Amino acid sequence: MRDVRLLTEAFDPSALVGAFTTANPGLGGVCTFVGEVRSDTDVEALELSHYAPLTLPSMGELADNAFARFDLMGLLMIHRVGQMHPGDPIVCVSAAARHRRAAIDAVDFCMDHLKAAAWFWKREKRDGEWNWIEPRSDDYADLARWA
Amino acid sequence: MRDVRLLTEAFDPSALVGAFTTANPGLGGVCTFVGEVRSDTDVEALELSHYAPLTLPSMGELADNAFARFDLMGLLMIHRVGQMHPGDPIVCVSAAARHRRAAIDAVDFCMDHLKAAAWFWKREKRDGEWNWIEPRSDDYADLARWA
Amino acid sequence: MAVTVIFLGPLRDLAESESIEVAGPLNWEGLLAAVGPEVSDQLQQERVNVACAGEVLSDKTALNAEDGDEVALLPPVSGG
Amino acid sequence: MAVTVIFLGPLRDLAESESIEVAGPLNWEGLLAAVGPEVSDQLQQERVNVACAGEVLSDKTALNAEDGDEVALLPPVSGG
Repeated sequence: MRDVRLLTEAFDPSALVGAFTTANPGLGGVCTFVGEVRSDTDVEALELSHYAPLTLPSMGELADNAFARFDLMGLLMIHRVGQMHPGDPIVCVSAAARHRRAAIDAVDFCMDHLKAAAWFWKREKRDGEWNWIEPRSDDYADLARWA
Repeated sequence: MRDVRLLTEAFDPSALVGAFTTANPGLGGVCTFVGEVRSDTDVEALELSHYAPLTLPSMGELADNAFARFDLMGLLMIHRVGQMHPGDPIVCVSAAARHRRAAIDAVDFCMDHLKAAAWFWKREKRDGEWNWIEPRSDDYADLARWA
Repeated sequence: MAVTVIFLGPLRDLAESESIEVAGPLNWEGLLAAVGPEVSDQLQQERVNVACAGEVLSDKTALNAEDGDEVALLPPVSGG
Repeated sequence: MAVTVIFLGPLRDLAESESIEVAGPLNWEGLLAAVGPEVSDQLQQERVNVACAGEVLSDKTALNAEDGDEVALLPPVSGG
């Protein structure tokens, strides 16, 4: 079961992951990562923009690569675009597999690529001013682990 | 938020993870692994036994080690004991952190230790006969990554 | 019909525009001339990519856009 | 009161019992003698641990259980 989506509205990760788990009978394990807009900072809002002709197709390729690389039964990959507020889910990746290593590694792999190699641009609003965010050097280092 | 439990009855991971996520405001990401009794094999039932004076205390130590090793905001660690059937959740580990790497690595770390270094013994029933399961060599190799 | 040049992410602020229309055909030199000096400086950095008609170019200096094509200027990404 | 010896996991099948009572004090040699030859063979393997009074012994051959203590024989584990 493969479910890759770009959403413009708020979503409920637990509902999506629940349906995804049910849709993969026989699994040994499911690993899920949910990223949210942090609320412990002075960020008032976060905006993610994308480029429609590339972004969703590249997420599909990323899913294909994860299926090719790991022994998966299913992969769910959801990414928000648009304006979000502290506490809102931004991204949800869930992988179902017979063995836990494939599920955990696939989530790790997809998150590293979504962070630093997918067609998204992020800016955040502090004190009423918008600033663009570049990937942290940690994000590039994480990505390099899979090369 | 730290929640470590040994359960003798069936549980709903999504309800626990939902409550856990809510209990950690300000998080950047939550990683969750749920292990279930596989249903694609001819296993009729699975039984996990434990040794009460050691098992829960050792899970608590494992949680302490995860907090010491990773920059976590919260950790949920739930393990079933008793008899289970295909599709039943066995284990659920969820980690909340400011950054995804800590959350993902903490789940990976806890699962490797629960699999091969916690006081559980597993047997499965096939064709009406119970057989004890030892960790796979993969499980020992996974564990050795953290040494 | 013309070539539409789209500015993504922080390039949008530099260009003070979401997109511009340029008469085709449009090559690399024409693109640099069309986008203004600030975006042109960015474009010449390795970390900025260019897509034409929905395909990221492996060599952006080989750009060859026809009227009707969309050319996207893609600065370093930050998702998740 | 005596020492209670608990058999965990597959050792339970070998011992054909969940536990036995042995008069204290109980040392390593006494334990090996008390559990029967099959469990005794297993016990002498490095991968089998022994706990006494809720503590896993770093050197199981230094066992020194008193009446009232619980001694647990812990074969290789398999959780999750």
